[in-house]
Amino acid sequence: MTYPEQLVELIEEFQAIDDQMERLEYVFDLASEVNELAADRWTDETRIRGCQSEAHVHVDIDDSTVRIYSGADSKLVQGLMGILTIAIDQQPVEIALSLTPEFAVEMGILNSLSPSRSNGFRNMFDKVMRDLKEEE
Amino acid sequence: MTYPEQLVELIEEFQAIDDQMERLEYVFDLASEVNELAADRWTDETRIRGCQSEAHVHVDIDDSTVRIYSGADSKLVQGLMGILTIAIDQQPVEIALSLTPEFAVEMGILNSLSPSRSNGFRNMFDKVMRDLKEEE
Amino acid sequence: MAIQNDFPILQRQVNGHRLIYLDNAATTQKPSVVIDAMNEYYTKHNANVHRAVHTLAGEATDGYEACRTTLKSWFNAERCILTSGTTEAINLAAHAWGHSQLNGRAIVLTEMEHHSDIVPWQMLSESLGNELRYVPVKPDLTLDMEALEASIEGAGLVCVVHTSNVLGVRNPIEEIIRIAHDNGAKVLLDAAQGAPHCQINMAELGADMMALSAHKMCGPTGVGCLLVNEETFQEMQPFMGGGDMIETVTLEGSTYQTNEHRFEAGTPRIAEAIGWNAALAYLGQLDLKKHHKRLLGIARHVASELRSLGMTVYGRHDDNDSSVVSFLHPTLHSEDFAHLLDARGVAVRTGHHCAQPLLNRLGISGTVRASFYIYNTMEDAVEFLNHVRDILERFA
Amino acid sequence: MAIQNDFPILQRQVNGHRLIYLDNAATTQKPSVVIDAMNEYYTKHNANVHRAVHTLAGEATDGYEACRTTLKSWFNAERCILTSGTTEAINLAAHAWGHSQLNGRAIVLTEMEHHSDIVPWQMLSESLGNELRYVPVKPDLTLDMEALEASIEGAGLVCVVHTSNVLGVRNPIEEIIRIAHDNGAKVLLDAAQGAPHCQINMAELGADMMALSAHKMCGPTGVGCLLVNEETFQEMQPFMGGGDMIETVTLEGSTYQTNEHRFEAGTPRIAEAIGWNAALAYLGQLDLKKHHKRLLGIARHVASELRSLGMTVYGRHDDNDSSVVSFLHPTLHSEDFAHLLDARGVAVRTGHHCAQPLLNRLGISGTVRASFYIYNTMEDAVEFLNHVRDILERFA
Ligand SMILES: Cc1ncc(COP(=O)(O)O)c(C=O)c1O
Ligand SMILES: Cc1ncc(COP(=O)(O)O)c(C=O)c1O
Repeated sequence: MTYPEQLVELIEEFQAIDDQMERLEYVFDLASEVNELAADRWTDETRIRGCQSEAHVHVDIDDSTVRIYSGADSKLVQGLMGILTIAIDQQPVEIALSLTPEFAVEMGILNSLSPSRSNGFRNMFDKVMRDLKEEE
Repeated sequence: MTYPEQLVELIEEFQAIDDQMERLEYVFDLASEVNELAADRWTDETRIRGCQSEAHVHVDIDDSTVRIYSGADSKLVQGLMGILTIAIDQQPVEIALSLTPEFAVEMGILNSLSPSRSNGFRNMFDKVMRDLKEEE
Repeated sequence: MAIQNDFPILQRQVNGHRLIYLDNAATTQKPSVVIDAMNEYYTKHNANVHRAVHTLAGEATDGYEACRTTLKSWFNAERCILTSGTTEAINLAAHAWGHSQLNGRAIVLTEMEHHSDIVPWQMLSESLGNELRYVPVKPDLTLDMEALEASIEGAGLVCVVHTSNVLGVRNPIEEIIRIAHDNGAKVLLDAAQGAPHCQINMAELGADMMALSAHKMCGPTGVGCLLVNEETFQEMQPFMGGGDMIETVTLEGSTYQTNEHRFEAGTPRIAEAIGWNAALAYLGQLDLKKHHKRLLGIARHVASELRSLGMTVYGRHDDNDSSVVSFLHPTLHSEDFAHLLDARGVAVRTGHHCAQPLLNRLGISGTVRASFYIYNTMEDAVEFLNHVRDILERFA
Repeated sequence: MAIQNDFPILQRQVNGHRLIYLDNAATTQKPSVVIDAMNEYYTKHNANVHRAVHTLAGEATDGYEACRTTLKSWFNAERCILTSGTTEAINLAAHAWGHSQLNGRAIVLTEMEHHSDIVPWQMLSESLGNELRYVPVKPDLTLDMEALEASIEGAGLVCVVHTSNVLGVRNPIEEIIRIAHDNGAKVLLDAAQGAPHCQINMAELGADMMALSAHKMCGPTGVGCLLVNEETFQEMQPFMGGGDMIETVTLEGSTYQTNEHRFEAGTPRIAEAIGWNAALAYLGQLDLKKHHKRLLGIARHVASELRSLGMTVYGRHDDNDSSVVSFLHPTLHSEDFAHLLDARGVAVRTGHHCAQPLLNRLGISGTVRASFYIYNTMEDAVEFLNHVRDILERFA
């Protein structure tokens, strides 16, 4: 599939890193990329189920583009949210909805996307897509 | 331990056979050695539990010597009874009571005397000893 | 045909003879790929599953869950709960589904059932009072379908063995399911013997629950499953409690997982699931239909030869039956037969095969059972028959 | 010390680093002798057990039963029922003993219990109404023994974890058993963590029931046991029904075996029991006391270093405690810690460790847990600590 340009760049950056530790550390750095969903706006509705850590996401559609706000008490999870933010925040809804979670595998940040190993990424991705469809 | 003479002979005969099939067939032949306990005397009390087949035994003490009457619908089981008959029938009670079931291993007719593999032999032996002690 | 080379145990000598393993209805042998898969797990990936962060735990989880995925697609099933075997699967069905859903309604069983598909229901009936109705087996060794129709009214569940472990008879489960569903009853299939011999399509059949064991289809001991359709799954209540099946635990009470883990309390059978998955992959690359036909041919030959030797054979060996041959000699005790065969390297099973009600109906207390599987050959059958003739000559 | 060479998985690289496996409280690794024993079974002896006539079946039965014999003598226990693990063992205790024997009497649990020793009793209480009383954990991470004494009256059973899987704390079970017995209550020990670390003498302790898992003591997955004393054994009613646990089945009802098989329905975990027996033989030739002392030394060193790095460590590491180190960083999330350690080849566990009530009491939702076993060395600990320092430098 064809990805939004800034996601393609990010995938390439990740592919240039060949050490798992550094790749992971780069994900950590991307935690700062989220649009913060302040902890006082964390509710049952924003909660991403199936994460070991508390992780929350809220999506809006603003003039046919996606806005995604999120936060987590795990920096890694928040870093994954940062990646998702780069991928779809401020993108047209149709582009966001056409995305599948495989890009995270291409990045090499997830060895596989099986539910048990994707560390909440898959749950987060699915929730965002679900919420988006509801907002639409 | 020291065995009654006729048992020693039997053990030697078995040890001279080196083929499992022939050994087994010799046990079959010994089925005729039992003092028959006619099927109409088979009761819950004579029944040897834990055998796959119906197997019955009754012991008497006659003038301080053991008498053992038995029968089974399996020829193999009855052959084992025949061996026990040769070992203790018409022997003094103390000699019979001093016997342990290991002689069957020495004969090579049982690979081991574990409860699951001794095909009722152990149950039969234990019942005979128990009944003997009660009779005593 | 080099399939025998895949099974290391077939190299073995027993009592100085080549092993002829004809006890496949009790358990099957394992190909190297299954043994290797478990070795690989223990030497490279062993870890506890779920909530896993570290690499080994992720790999173990993937391996475990892959078995579930394969089973679902192999049997076209909506839900797959891994258990320790058929017996535990049926007990799970009785506790998790039966206790909450049967509401006093009758349970229809058949006289052909394995004890594992009788005793759990007798226990349920003892504590909840449900009536148990047994469909008789007719002299032609098939289920009395009229009796089934007569006993279905008001029943909540029909439990039937897909293929009998004593007779090899494959029951008319399509018709049984139709009758049950028409009358508002669900159907549990005991597929312990059916699953190894044919590829059962659960959704197509419309069965509600199906139980089976890995060890009867080239997989390891200690694992099996209960397959259930979504509707039934949603009706099930937790059975055993503990780790992995819960979502939260407080002193006041607990909430449970909503997927299959809800019924898999404690550290699961990880290596076993991985071994089973390898067994399914192994069977998947064989032509099971062709093997079934071949083995049935062997069974028919054996049955007819045994009959000509004066044996009573309990089985009909129709096209969909399994290759099980149960027989009895008029005078030589079945156990003696088995011992004499064992002395010649032949493994057969004797006794009631955990199907006493069926044997009672047949008026016998046990049979000798020779059962064939993919690695058995006509040569095995011929040698077996030669040994039988030899034994009869000497002892009958 | 060549013990590491016995464990093939320790040769493995994870993410380009030497595997440092510190997730032993979740499951332990297997020495070659255990893997080989199961291979040997599958390549030479595989058959179904019990009522066995043929040679393989006899060998399989001997192998399976040998595990029971070893367990009985290892733990000085009167009865040993093989299950699929600790969790199933405790569920068995709840169903087979609790349902028929508790008669509405209260059950005393502790806040330190694993979910597997809580949920089965909550389920029992839900269906029978028995009161559950929880003994609190004090700030010093020990059980509140005064609260235990206060809650014992009228209780029928005390369930207590021998050694906590989160804290490593070994509970004063001698005293607990005395208090329970003085008040007419039986005691079930959850020895899942205790059994791997010390040789528990059940008869000497006077425990009534004891549950454990093979996989936590170098044995395979899928097997464990419930040990019970004779008196308790005689009080137990059958739990799961099916093959092997019955004596006779008729349409009217069934009679059951009187020995341990009564509680082992279906084809048992044969290869698993054989593997476990090999694991016990392996552990038996080690000096477990010496290892315990050595590992505790490592745990103390790790705990003290972690504390000096600003971590909160949940554990006291007394002489009889196990070598488990649970810790938390004030800001770096436990899961992040585990991922960063995994990237460096170190396997640790995070989360609630199936002990949510304990974590609630501690006011936290999870810890990072490093747990050591016989093949771990001080070198492992030092490397682990170096990685921790490195991670803290970069991310905290
Ligand atoms: C203290 C304790 N009890 C029970 C269990 C459950 O053991 P299993 O998952 O093997 O059934 C565990 C293992 O996680 C444990 O540590
Ligand atoms: C028809 C049938 N049902 C149930 C079982 C029980 O299977 P398991 O012993 O693997 O639980 C068997 C196997 O003996 C069987 O043949």
